[in-house]
Amino acid sequence: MHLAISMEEAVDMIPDGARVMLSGFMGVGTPDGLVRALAASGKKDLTVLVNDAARPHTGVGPLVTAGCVRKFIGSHIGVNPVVQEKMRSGELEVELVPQGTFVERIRAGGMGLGGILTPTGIGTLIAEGKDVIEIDGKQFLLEKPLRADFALIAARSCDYVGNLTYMLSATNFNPIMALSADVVIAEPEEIVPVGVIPPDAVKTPGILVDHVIKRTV
Amino acid sequence: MHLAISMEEAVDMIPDGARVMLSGFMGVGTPDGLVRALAASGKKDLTVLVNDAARPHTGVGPLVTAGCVRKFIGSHIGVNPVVQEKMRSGELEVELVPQGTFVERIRAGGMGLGGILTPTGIGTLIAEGKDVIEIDGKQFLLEKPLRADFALIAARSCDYVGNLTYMLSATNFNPIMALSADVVIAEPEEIVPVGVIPPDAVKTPGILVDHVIKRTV
Amino acid sequence: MKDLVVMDPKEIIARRVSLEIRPKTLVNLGIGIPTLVSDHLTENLGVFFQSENGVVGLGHRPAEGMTDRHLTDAGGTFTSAVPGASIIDSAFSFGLIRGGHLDLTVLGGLQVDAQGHLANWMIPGKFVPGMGGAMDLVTGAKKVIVAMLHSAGGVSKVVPECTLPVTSQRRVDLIVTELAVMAPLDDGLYLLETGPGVSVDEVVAATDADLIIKGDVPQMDLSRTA
Amino acid sequence: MKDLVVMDPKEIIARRVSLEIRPKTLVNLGIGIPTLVSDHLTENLGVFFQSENGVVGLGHRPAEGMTDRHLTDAGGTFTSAVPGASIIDSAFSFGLIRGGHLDLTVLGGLQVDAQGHLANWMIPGKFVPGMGGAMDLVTGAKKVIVAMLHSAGGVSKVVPECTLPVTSQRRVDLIVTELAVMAPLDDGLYLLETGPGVSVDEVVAATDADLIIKGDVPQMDLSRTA
Repeated sequence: MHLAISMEEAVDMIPDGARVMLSGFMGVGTPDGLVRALAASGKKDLTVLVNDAARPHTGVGPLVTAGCVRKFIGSHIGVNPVVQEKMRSGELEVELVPQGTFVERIRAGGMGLGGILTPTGIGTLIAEGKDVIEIDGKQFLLEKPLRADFALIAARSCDYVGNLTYMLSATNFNPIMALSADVVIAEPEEIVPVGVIPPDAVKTPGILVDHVIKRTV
Repeated sequence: MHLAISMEEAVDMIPDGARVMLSGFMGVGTPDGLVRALAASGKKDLTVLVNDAARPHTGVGPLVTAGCVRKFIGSHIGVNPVVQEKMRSGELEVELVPQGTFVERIRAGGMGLGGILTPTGIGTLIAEGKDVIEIDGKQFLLEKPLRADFALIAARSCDYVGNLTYMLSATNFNPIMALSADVVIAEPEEIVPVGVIPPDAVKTPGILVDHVIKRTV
Repeated sequence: MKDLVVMDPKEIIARRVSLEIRPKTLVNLGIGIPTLVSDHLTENLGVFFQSENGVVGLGHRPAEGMTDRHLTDAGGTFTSAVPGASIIDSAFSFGLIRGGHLDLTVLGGLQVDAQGHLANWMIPGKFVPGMGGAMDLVTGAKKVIVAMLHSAGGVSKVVPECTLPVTSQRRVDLIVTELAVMAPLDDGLYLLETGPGVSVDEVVAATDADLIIKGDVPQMDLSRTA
Repeated sequence: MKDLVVMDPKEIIARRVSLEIRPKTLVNLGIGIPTLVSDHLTENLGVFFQSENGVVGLGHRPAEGMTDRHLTDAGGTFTSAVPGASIIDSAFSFGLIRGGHLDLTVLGGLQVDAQGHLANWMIPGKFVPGMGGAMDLVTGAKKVIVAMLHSAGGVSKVVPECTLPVTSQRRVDLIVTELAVMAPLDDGLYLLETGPGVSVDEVVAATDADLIIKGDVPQMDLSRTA
């Protein structure tokens, strides 16, 4: 863990073309400050890994709307017409992954597993070009791990060791994505002194977190 | 979740020859009451899945000492001379599994995955007879899921919905084993009213727990 | 429970599906018609509703002024948590789904065919919402019910064979529309019940797939409770 | 820091290993000699010690009367937690280990060979303790140090090729005994340092494996701090 950094310092770390994981589910549990700052910075050609495209002004939406995203990897884009439009025009590449496969592949990427073996997707378009492995008479799809250069994490509380807690359904992909990127940047709602978060309440150990965004108020 | 049951009712559910997961790490986080009751009941031919053999009087020890166990599946038996002796005499079959592989196979068994792909064990005795799968130039061992008939879980707190919390290093295998057995029986240190455990503090949702052991005092 | 007299087709479907919910089970309700199902449930069944985003124990929609942006359902809508609710992360949530811990999932559909295949995640060349959690839900849940209107734009959504990309190779267990309750079995699609006031002939006329009809087919009994 | 004058062989090893610990890293210390390493650490390096059973941020052994049966290390011994410690389950703990999040592991050994293979989990026909977490640790940690006595019963534990079953195909990074610091590289086992007051000839005589010796080999400098 390093010291808390400003939003600008965080944005400066992320180059054009970076592969960025973004937590959240329909924009809930997404680090909105980082998304807004990235969108405002005019980054180009990002690949974003995020569960859903949310709406044009929530979740990853602002990044896509601002034209920062070249490729979207996730499970659902049904309620973001901007994403639908950019996909049709060819401006945005979309790779759809079943949600359970998506999160488990990210976990595998962070936990040193060679891939996952899932029944999900067998016999569908998703299985095309992928290995099917039979284990004890049942078929499983071999899906490869997913990792990113950066994971942008929305936390409820954070201490100066980098320990994170999440709140209710804003948890979702955050603890998993915090495992699987070269650089993990957390945007907490509050930073508390070390020792305030009980060990059993920590959802992401600080040793996984590289940077924490300073609160401006 | 059903109503809380007595230790005797729990023991009566488990037949001779059953396959039983038992949590704990060197006896810490093991449901000691259930182990003692099972040992006293004179069960025969159990297969136990437990990280380590602990010592003769801790963890799974009393069950082995009492002669209830036919087969031990776990990662470490180095400090239990009774287990060493019964293994040499042929009374106890021992299957050793690397600890990280052990817990991940159990998780796979509970989470519907066909197996795990791990680098651990490649090039060692553990790999014998197992498939090696090459993914992007790296080799991984295909290890199959582990499940059991019963998982015996040691919890800190439990409510009448079956939600469980654990405390510090007594957590270890408990939340994972609670995923992967046909019948999950929890032995909590306390049972609290529903609603007392905050949703974010629950480590095992009650929907995974079949029975809870009544406290006698 | 809602009043039957004013029930529109979607409410008929939701009410009929609600009768399939067993006590003390874990249930996932998809977006759209499936979401309506919980409103038709008799109280105190001890059912826990899960949403993909990690809530086990979804409650009713909270009153205005009692919402919190950290507590939402799989549609991103404000929700509440019942006493005894718990929160799990997305990997755990889909572990429950994939691992056979989910007793029932109710999903909407674009098409279902006579083999019980569901298609509900894309219309090639037209609209690609994505599968979200649907592929995992249909593959992993112990029981899968498709809850959808019988047709769209006058075209039957119950077809001989899906022309849209399927969601899973797994056969769904029950299909509930405002006109019929149907079950795909080894030898074809059985018509089990017709909608309130709907005749067997009307169902057959409205359905592209062949229906197997054995004996008298009852009408849905929406007055009973689960 | 302990006093060098009274250091026994195990303390020499522990002290030398402690110099390898970098600030702000995650470190796992095995049972036995490796456990001694943390006592030799300079304060405030911001290092977090992990134990396989799920403690991130192990502290010193608590005083009598301040122990709790819910807080133990990988040997099952009472421990304490530093401020900022966290608890993870066993799957998460080994995910950290396997996934490359662990900067350093220090393990004991029965044998290490010139190729850097470690054997530390069984002596066929004699004693089978099991591998515990060792196979995952050696395979997954960014850096692996073997900390062991140079010989057992007068027999060198540093051998040309392991005769005992190996723990991993991964080459360990450093071998520290009371007589030597050695590093296995592509072309063989390099002697980097000798123990305090130990000559190169003495190390060579005590070692079954061939050692590559380039230039002057320094003695361990145990007075410096990491």
